[in-house]
Amino acid sequence: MGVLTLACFSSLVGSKSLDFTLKLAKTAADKGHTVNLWLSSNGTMIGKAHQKHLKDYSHAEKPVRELLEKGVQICECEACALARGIQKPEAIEGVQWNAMHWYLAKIYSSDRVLHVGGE
Amino acid sequence: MGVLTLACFSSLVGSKSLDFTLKLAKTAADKGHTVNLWLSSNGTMIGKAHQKHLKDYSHAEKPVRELLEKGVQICECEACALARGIQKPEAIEGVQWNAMHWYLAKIYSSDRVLHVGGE
Amino acid sequence: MKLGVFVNDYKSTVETVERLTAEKLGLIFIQNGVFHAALKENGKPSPLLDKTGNLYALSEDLATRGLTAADVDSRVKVVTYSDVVDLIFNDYEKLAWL
Amino acid sequence: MKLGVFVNDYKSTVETVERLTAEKLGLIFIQNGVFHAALKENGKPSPLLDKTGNLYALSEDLATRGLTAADVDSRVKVVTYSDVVDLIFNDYEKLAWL
Amino acid sequence: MADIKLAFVIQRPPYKSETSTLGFTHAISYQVVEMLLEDGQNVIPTVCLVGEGVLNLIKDQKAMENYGVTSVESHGKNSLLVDLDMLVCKEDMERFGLAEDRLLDAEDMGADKKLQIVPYAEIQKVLEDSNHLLFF
Amino acid sequence: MADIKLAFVIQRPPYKSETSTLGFTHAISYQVVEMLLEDGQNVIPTVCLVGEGVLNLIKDQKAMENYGVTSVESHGKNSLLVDLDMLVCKEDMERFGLAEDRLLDAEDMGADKKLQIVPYAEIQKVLEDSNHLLFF
Repeated sequence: MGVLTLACFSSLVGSKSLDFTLKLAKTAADKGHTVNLWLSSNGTMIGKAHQKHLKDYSHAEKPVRELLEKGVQICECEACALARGIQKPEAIEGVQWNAMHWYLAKIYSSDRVLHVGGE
Repeated sequence: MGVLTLACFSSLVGSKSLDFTLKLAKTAADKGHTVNLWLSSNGTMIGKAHQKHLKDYSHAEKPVRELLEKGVQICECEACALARGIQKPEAIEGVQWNAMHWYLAKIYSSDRVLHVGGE
Repeated sequence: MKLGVFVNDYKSTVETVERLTAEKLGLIFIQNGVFHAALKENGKPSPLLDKTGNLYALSEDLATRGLTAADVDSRVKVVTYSDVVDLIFNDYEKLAWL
Repeated sequence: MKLGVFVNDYKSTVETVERLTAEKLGLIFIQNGVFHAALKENGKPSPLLDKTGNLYALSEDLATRGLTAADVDSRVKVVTYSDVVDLIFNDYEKLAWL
Repeated sequence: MADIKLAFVIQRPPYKSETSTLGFTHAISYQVVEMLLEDGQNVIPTVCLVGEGVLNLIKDQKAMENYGVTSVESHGKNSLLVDLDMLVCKEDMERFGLAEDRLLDAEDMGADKKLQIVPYAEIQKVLEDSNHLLFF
Repeated sequence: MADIKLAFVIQRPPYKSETSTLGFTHAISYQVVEMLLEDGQNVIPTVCLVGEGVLNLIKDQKAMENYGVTSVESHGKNSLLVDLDMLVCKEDMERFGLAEDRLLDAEDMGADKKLQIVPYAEIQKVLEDSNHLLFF
């Protein structure tokens, strides 16, 4: 079993990169691997609670809560979130807020890193 | 003097398309033209109040309030906003919420339309 | 038709623009589209500059990228936001953002 | 190095991929990257398929776009999310997302 | 002038961003725009698919099954169902090697309209006949 | 292994998305990562600029004046100031007709480091020597 650190810089809605990242994280965790997930740029939109689930749009709140239950560590870039008007009390409980060095520190002890860039 | 309807589907942060659209709207309004602005997709992030102004990121709250004062009508796509977890009470006062037909109706009585697409 | 096209990107826009025709066509280079006006890739100016005689580049977007009027191909007119509003209302009836 | 490249787009990725070399190179086509595995533009398969013998396409992303295994070039192996996790840990040491 | 013609030009591939979906949904909204207009005022959209945009029309998309979101195909079918004219660029179909039977139709939903596969020159004509252009 | 080497490959143009800025800021954060690591554990990033990514380095960017945001140039200069190795692809400079004197330096800020303009083959070597790759 290994350690996989994922990052995602793509927005939740529209782009499927974040959906891909969440599915890959779930599959790896289900197989017994340790998974970390760093969210930056428009990816920080994922951490906001109370996203209305409309059929036309991807919806991350449920998968994010599932990943947290599986022990996946999820952290979002504080500055990126604040710049988008997302405040800490609005975040999904269990999603960490920190700066970029969190990501580099997770990479340090990872076997594999998949950095999913932005739009 | 004419009527210009603008739409912007690009996100506020990172992409400069929304900055461009706001500057163009301001310049046209200052010249005496009537301006309408429709926001959809990631562009709906613009309507959220309390965006922290960090130097690394574009900031729309001030220019949006200026445009509203100049009489520019601004409306955002309700579904796009809700899917991103933005609720109506969080919106900047004066920004309208409606569905896509608002945009088509504004186009109907416009001399010029500039549709700024998404990422 | 009189068509003003806003070219906002460098690489991905060439194909669609190449196809468009209009009695009067204007290309307004903004954002990374201004690289079309200023860069000579492998020594050659962008093929878009041969498409029409009505070429404009937004000065603020040139400056934002560290480019100056001296970098701009002589066929391209450097314009301000105010000029762009006038182009929209006076010179073109239809607009496209590519 | 053993490098697994996630190709997630159709048009914009070719240039960077063409340049990369590795002792063992794998191309994993996901999202709109799966069009590389399934479309023959002007009758020709994507040039990326000549780059290496290790070619994979994610079945869910093919199906999402209305493509089936029958559309996929015979050199490309159709894989699941679970297969992708195994490729990451067993076959490649470094990963790139392009 | 009572009728305003709009060209909705969809030129991006599906699922890369939500742009192509929004192209369809914005066009479809012409159906309810009369609420905001005077009697006799009409908005008439034509949807044109060019370049990678034609890839939105491949049928049997499993987006709901795999990602829990409405497929772009559904939005395309809904567009036919509300009687929108949808023009598909013939040259781009050929370039991507897509036969007509790979593309969606909305017969099963009772739509009368069908996709119209036409040379690019006809799409150019739509652009010229339209009052405004919206590139998605 | 005490040192982990990371290649930050910036390949997108400036201001299209925030991607290139975030490439620099993520690399710069190596400076404070020791807070979260044990003694003797180090993260060593190298920033590589390839393709349209080299356009991020053109000097005299007026982003703050025109749009009120920190320029990508500033982030590039900060990267030199914190002693990051920054490799710029020579072939891409030539392709875009950019002479070396058009690119930023951080001498005015007292940086010892300079941009290193190198053939692509040297960037390929960095990719091979790194433990992980991050493409921005």
